[in-house]
Amino acid sequence: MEQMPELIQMPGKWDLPWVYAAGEVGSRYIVELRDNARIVATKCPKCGRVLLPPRSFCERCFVSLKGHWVELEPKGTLEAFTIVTTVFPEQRPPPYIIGYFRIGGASTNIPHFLEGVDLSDIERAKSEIWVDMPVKVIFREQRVGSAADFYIVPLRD
Amino acid sequence: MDDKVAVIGVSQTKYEAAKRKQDLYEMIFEAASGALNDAGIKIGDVDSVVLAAHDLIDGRSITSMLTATPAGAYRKDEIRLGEDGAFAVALAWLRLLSGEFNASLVVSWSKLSEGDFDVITSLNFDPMFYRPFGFNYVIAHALQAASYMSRYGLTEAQAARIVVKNRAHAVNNPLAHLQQAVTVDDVLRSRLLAWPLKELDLPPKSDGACAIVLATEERAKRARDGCAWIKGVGWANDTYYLGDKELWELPSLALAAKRAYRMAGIENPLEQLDVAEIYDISSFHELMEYEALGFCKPGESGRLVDQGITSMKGQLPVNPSGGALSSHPYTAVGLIRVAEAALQVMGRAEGHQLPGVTTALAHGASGMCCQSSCVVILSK
Amino acid sequence: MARRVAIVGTGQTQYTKRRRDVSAPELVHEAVKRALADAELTLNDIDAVVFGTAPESFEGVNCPDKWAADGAGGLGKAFMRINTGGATGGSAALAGVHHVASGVFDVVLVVAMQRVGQTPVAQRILGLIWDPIFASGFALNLLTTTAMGATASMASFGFNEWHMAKISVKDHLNALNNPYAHIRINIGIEDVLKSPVLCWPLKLLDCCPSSDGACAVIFALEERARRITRTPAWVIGTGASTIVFTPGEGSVEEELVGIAVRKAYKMAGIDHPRRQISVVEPYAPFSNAEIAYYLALGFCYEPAEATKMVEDGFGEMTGEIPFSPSGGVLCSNPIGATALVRVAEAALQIMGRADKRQVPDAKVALATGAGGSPGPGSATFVTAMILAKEPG
Amino acid sequence: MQREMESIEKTARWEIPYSHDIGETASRFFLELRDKARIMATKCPECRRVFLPPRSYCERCFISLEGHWVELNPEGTLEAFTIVTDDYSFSGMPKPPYVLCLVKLGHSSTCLPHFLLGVDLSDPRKAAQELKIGMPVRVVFKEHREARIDDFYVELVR
Repeated sequence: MEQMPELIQMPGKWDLPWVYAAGEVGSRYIVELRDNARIVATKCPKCGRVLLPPRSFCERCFVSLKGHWVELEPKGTLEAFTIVTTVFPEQRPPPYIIGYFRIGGASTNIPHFLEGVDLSDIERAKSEIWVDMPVKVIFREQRVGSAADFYIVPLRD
Repeated sequence: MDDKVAVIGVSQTKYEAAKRKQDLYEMIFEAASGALNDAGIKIGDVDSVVLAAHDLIDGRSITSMLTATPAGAYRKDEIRLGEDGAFAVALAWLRLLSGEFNASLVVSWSKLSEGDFDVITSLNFDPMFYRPFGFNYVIAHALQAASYMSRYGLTEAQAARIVVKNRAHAVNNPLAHLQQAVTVDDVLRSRLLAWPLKELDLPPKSDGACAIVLATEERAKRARDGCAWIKGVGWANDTYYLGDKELWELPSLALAAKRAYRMAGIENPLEQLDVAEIYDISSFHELMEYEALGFCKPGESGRLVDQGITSMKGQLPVNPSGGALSSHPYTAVGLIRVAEAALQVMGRAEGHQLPGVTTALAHGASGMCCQSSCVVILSK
Repeated sequence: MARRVAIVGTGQTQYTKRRRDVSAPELVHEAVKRALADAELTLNDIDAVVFGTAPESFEGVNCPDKWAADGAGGLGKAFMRINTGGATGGSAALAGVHHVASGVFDVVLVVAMQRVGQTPVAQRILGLIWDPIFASGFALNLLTTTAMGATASMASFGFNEWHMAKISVKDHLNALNNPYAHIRINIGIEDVLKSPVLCWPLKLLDCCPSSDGACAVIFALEERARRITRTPAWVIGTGASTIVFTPGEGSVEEELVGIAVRKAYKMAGIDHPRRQISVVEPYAPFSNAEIAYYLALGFCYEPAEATKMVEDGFGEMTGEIPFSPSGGVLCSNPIGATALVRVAEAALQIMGRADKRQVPDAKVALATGAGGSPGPGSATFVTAMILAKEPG
Repeated sequence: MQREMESIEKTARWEIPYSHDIGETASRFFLELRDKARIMATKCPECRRVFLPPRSYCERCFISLEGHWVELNPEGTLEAFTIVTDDYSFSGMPKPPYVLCLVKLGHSSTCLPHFLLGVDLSDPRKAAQELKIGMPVRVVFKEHREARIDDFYVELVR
């Protein structure tokens, strides 16, 4: 038993099912989006911040936000972005743009893809998108009750 | 450790099978903000937050990324343990003793309705030697229960009496998940899962959260509704492989208790404790825990339960809240035990309050088969 | 702090892509044995063990701390597991300090471990850390999120890809002096700029690797520390903070790192960090991070100044305050252990035992940790620890 | 929004493949098992305990056990058991009921988990009464071995 002829790898697999509850606040956001093509957020009565996606509490003031709803205008600005040029498993083929967007004057940003930008020439695309660029929300025709029931494109005059 | 740190506020959500109207975050916020209210302090008064949560139980790969802020962590010095909630009490206590902090939120939760508990706990076992045999929470604890039974000639009916006792206690706890009393026959006739464990020998799967506020001496003495002083804390870890253990013993608990007792000056726990809230991993485990906690000699737990010594009217009532056999938001169980023990000491346990409680014990456990245990002694 | 605490020993494993020759408990054991040997202690001298490891989904075993506890020397000891994502090692170190400062334990072993090579889909696992309802499906992972943070800070700091490359070159050069470093290659600015673009502006050489590795650090109470070693690294300041922001939400780096670090500065009596700190081991897994640190740590007051400091070589070994003499996170990243490696490396600098990567006459060292990641409702954790030659 | 809001849920599934590095010591155990049908353990030279599964270190004496191999006699005793009667639908598991046990093989100081074959399980409760701790068991090696812990099975010696 002197040499080590081979090192073994033991195969394993996780297969975990989950059922996440959106709760009352999250459910209302999704239902408004799906049924009424509206983006709603919660607003803290104390600090005045508008939270999108809506949360049931304000983490800063530590008060409940239940019932403190506001509707947001479906347009905003691009606040941060990247152009993905590498393949990530189970994601769409590159290139594509992911950004964080500030919608309708909310105090927080939401993640989404930025559609409607020609990515055939990445260098040119870089010069056509910028932090603070105005964007608008387009609601999909077929809405299924998901955070991706709308998409975001540059707002061009 | 006399009168240095105390529990000054406690809050629990209702425990139930599936909270659909609350997402995980709102459930946590309810407990954390409730504990602040209970302590009569504001979030600004808190300078430490200690959480206990498991990624796989929460179905979030680094759960505290999403669960820390509903627990009050925004801009706070916060830390998260991957342990049972009682360990979070231990760490918060150390932090307060270090002189760096004055008041700490301690929060723990589980929403077992969102995942598959049996599959999740099967992943606790090492992939080479144990996982191929399909061990999980139920099966591992069944193996341990069987081993204990055979060692001491205990009967399934004696274990069933633990279930009867704890479920009867839960009738008086409005927050309990299972609030119906059961009989020995109900337990014995419930579905056999892995011999000797039947469905009613095991805890339910619950959603719920618990939070407490711990504070240093100066702040605790000003507490509105009294407080429960931490007199002793001990925790210990045992070996991992089930095959390395004398399965009928719980060495981590015996060690943890020894350390906590020494600190609290407890020599005869049966005499000196007024109440114990312990993690009844299964009915058999509550019996094993009596022995590890020194309530009786090894193998004598059956007598304790037969004589009703640990029921509400007995010498040392155990789990007046109904224990984990009535409410089981897994990760939070140990913190709930501390919260319930504190309520007993403060005289605020309402329907399940015991008369004249001066000293209470709480116990939490992490890992499979009580690999790690934490014991907290609270006093007036 | 009620009692003085010092680091008296450290142990690290060689960081590498994949350690096939050891199981997880064995990897932990390796680091622990080295730390004990380093401090000339035995397991009997250890009163408690704090264990750190980040997402279990990397290891493929739930609660791997329980599996590895025996190897960590946790049998019969007070043992607890900390998990704050990438900050885990830093949080575990702080827990270790609190164990000792509380007066409950005299000598405490902190060990952190991560293996990332057990699954081929580590990046997908890192895509599971955000909210499963509101932030899933948008290809969020640590690369895309960091890249978005980078575009936002490029806009506010005024740095460009060249500045990021300069940091990367510096770290890679430093790693050549560190026998434990995972990536040990000699590269120039052009190499970084020409490396494959992953998520613009991040290129391959702007990014940390994923490493297998473990690190152990022993903390002791003053009286014990003085008997164990002649060169203890005194813990003079500690801090941690949890904050929430989404990428693009203004100059958050300062707030993010600032709260934890300012608390540590205050405890350590540091009011002129640029004059008082000798060396920094920052948690900087991507090349853009160090630039933001210059501002957040109080080494300058304007974002644009930070960019200028990169040009001046501020953080280089020969610069004003060396950053990452070990090669940093860019060259070794055993995720849950990474922030503890920062503490261990800072301790080595103070103990004067950092060999070829030693900063001459290092008196005060700062180590930081960071975990979590920005996103909707998503927290980021930061830890800070200041070590010094004098107990303060 | 007065009416009862519908409760939205989102389902997800984590399917994550792993290839666990088990290290030199465990690899040695599995190779001996596969290639030579031998059960090897490590022995601590200080406390003399014999470890199965083999460890590369003794967690009590905290010393390396490298090179301290011993071969175990493939016979032993039943030390603990449960009879699983619920179906947990783990992949690759037998249909319940089945006996899961801890056995002490050869002169090992520790036990190994395994399925126990050769037990009449037509009435699980009766079977539980008939099984006794300390009963002799033996290892039966499979013909085709793949360096897995179920390259052998364990059965009661009648």
